[in-house]
Amino acid sequence: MPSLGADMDEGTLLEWLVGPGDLVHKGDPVAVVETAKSTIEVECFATGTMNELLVEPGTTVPVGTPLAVIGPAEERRPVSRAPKKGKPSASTEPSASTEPPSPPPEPAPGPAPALSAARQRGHIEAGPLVRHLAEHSGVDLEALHGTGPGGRVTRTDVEAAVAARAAPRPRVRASPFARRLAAELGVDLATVTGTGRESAVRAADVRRAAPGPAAPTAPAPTGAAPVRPSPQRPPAAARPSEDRAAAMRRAIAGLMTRANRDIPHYYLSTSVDLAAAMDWLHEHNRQSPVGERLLPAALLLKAAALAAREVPELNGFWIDDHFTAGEGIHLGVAVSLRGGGLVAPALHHADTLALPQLMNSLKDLVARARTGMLRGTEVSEATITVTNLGDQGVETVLGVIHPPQVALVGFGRVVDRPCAVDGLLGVRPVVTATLSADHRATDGAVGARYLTAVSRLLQNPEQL
Amino acid sequence: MVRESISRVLPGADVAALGPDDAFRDVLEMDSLDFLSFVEVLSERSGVRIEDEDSRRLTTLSAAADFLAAHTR
Amino acid sequence: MSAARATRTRKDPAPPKSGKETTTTRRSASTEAPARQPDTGHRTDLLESMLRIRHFEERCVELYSAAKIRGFVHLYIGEEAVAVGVNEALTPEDAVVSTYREHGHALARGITADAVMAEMYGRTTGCSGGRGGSMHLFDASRRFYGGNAIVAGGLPLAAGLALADRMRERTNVTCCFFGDGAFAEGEFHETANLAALWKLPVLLVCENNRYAMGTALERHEAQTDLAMRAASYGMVAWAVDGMDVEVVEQAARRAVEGIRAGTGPHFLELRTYRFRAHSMYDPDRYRDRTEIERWKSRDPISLLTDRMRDNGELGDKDVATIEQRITAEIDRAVEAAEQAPEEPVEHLLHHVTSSSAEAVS
Amino acid sequence: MGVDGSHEAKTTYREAMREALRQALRSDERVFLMGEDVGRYGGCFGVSLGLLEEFGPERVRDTPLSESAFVGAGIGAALAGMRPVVEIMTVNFSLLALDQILNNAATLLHMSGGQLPVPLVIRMTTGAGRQLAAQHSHSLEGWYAHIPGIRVLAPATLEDARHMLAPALADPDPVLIFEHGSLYNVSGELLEPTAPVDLEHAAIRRPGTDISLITYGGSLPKALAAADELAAEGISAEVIDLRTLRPLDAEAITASVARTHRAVVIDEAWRTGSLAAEVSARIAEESFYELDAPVERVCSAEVPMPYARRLEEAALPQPADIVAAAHRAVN
Repeated sequence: MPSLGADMDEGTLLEWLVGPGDLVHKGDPVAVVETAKSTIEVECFATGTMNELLVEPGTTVPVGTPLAVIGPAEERRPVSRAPKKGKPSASTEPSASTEPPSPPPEPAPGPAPALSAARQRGHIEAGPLVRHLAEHSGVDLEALHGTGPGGRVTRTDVEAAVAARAAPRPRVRASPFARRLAAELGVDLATVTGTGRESAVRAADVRRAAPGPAAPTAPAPTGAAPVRPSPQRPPAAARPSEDRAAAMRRAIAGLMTRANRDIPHYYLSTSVDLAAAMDWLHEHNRQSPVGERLLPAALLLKAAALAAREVPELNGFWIDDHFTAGEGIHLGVAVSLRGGGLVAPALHHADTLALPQLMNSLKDLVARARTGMLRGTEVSEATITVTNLGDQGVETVLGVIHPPQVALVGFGRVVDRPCAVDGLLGVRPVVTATLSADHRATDGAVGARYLTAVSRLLQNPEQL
Repeated sequence: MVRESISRVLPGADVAALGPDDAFRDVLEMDSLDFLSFVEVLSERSGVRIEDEDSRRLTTLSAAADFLAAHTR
Repeated sequence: MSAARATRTRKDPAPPKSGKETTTTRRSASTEAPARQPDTGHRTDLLESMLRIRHFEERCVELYSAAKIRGFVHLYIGEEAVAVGVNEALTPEDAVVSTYREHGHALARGITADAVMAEMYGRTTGCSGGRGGSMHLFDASRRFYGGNAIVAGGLPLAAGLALADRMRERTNVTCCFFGDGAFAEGEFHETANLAALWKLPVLLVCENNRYAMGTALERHEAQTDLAMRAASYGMVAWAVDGMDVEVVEQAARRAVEGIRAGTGPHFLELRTYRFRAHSMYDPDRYRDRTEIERWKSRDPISLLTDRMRDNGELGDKDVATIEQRITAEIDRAVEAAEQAPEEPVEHLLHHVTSSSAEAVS
Repeated sequence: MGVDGSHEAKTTYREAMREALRQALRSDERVFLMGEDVGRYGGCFGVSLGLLEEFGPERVRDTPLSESAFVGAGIGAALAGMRPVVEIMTVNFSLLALDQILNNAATLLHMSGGQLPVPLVIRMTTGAGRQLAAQHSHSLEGWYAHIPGIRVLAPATLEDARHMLAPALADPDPVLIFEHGSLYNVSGELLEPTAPVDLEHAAIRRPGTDISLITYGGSLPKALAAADELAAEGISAEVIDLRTLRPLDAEAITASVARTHRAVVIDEAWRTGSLAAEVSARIAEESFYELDAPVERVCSAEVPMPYARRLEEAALPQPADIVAAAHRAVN
């Protein structure tokens, strides 16, 4: 079927102007075709003998369907008429092909072609619209009983499946911004009274519902720590008031939201064999006065600090689209506060402290953090943070970086694990060390170097 | 003595409410640093040197009392 | 009526009745024999140029039927003498503005069959980079300002090109092709007035093929003497036999001379006929078969071939040689177009503004 | 606002535009001005008064009333190396040249595969407010902003009237400049620009924190008046002047909505399918999670512009309508 116009996709063969065996010349009209617009005589582009007419008059076929086979002029092949029921051929041969076509198409028996085509696509029979609908509404087509012809899944089937599912709880009417803000501030929208049009919850309503004064949505100035527990609070009243806890919660929310929004994190993890470190630690503790005992945390912190010296790309800040290396290694130590909340004060020059010194500093720092006695430099000068959730029983910490720092090191619980050691199975104390790093500042290879360094340093505890 | 040691380490903790068989480390959410301090205080007050390995046995008030009783002779 | 008119056109292709002549409607150029001495070489060139268009168009029919090329394709078969004859009067510095039936204009202008065929295929090597297609052929280097597919839409453009040449004191001529259908559009009359008012160096070439798509001239124009109407704007206007390439060339040369001499716009009504449908295929219900056959008997290619044969300037072998050469040229063009790269979809938004366009060599 | 010829230091929008034309004609011999009554008459709105005397009839060219022909001629001249400035009396008349603007100016570069840029500037008056009724008053710049391939400008201040033409002429592609009729008489002190005037960015004409009033052209003074009124109530409105209607400075819109979380779009065109609709859609697409209230639109009533003064005023966006829309968004 020739293309007879820009908008023609198919045509109906009305009449053959030539018969099988007739001699035709290039340019001769050979057939009459009806298109949506008009009736047109089709000319042929080859000279030869009309061997075979493939399409019966009255049949509508797509553009590109061969209509007839023209053979060389001298050859007079036996000819056959088109099959009674014409069927579109998938061939893209131009009309009046000069070569014999693939075997003449069989008449299509059985169901209508459209249905049989649908059947071929997969064992679930459903149209694209229905498939799309099912996918969109999370309905498993395979689980549906199709009520359409031939077991076809219909739109109604999918919609019924959707309706059958438990109705979700009513959606709160809230502005998009209020919804976002509620998520950031940890406010349950369902508990907020809306004052907008038709009682819609708006940003101001969410802020009112959030405890304490409105949290700033703008991030804290770069370089400044987010949290500074009030130093005036006496140690005896260490349990912070609800207000303070809420304020701290909001501040953390703001900071962490900013961190997660602005910092493209990447995460690395490795298991570190602590056998040598723990042996050394027990030996040390056995020989030391009780007040000078060390915790595994001290070794981990020291290793983290020394590794940061080796991989300075992770020790510093990302400010104004570039990395600034920290001056000295000041480990931010994540300290969870009683009554909730978190601070990460700095252990200054952690890489230079001997282990007993480091242990004392750690004790001191944690005690002051928990009693609100931190010094200004401690809250603002950490260059890399370490969080140790081993006490809480977890094995792996995938932390959020404390902006503008570029890395956060996590340690989990020291656990005894079966390990292959020198070809034998042994039980060893193992800790999972993780690194969350800012992909703007470094790439995975740098992070890998860091974790490898931590692991190596912990194998030689006496050198820490 | 055990209660007092805990109070020294965790000034705000409600030690009176602790039962003799409560796992106080968990109830009071003591971390390793807190526990180390507790061991330190207890050791100092009781005059008993508590080794690392032994400290793991100090999980409840009664267990701690038993331990001290066994070692103060 | 149409048959009678066509007959008159055939016998004496252009003479407006003397009563209708105005002072600026000069006598038809076709009433004299061509003034140039027979020049076999030149005539052979004209013949080859027309044959190239004819064969190119016939190949387009074939490729279109095979769905190799699509869209609207308007064939020039039957009108070859107009493009070829008028182009003879133009220099490379002159500008050409054309219509959507412009394959012939483009080829006559010297745009290669390769570049035009690749454009039909929508390939990057097409003369419009595949962005234009059949109706929008362009070649800035040949000052071919293209295929304008809005009837009469190219006329104002031509006036502007001519205005710029005048303001910059260049002696170029801008030649604008358009059909008889353009006479019903305001843009023709606005431009005719403006060009005459400002005495712009424009050659207005009306290809009067007697049909605005399917509507015959007498069914769309109250006054069918187009040259006379153009003359009413105060410009020189001639009706010319558009089937005789030598007559067309001579008329165009004279008009261009006049324009370069500073006498303002000239108008040529070239009476011609398309042998095929308006766009690729149409049912042609609006034309009488006998009318088509009568015009075909004045096929511009046969007209020139017969004349040359009669003069002994051309043998059968010569024609065959030319046709072989052209067929090979078009074969190569088709093959090249088939092989030519398609523009990647990532370039879709190129050439929307100059900043989105890649530099064009 | 208002005519004030008495004060010497003051310049009108009309004079600023004329000065821009004068500078363009002086600095580039390829530039010429063409249009209906731009020469002897001095321009329908007096913009080109005196230019014929200074530059002569070749470069300040009166045309017949043939919008399609002279706009098309502008395109042709641009193709042949000139830098034409074509003036169309009003946007309603530009419809007579729409074929040339859309089918030629905007598309030639693309149709020719990048061969034929059209460095043409078309200026026209737009907008209502002068009781000119239904064939001289409409705001159809939004239609033109629909078309890829052209740049659409709406200078709303003296500075933009004075300084947008030069970069428009330097643009290799067609630029349409819409001058709101009610602005011609606006006068004030014309400040020299501190930075090069660009054709890419919207301008914050008044910073604010509570709501964004996004507008352009003749509606800018109304939006500023509304912002004054809102300020008196303690509502801080930011006024964004789009300046360039195509391509839209979407970033400026997004940034403003991120600050204020509320937006009112003011557009003198009809609401349906308007530029205001486009701006609103952009906000919905790009700033959805910033919105604390539905976007409000203040547009002209959907009626051909009536002659009667009361009706015309009622049909057009007024500062009170903008204030009311802002209240709906804020309260």
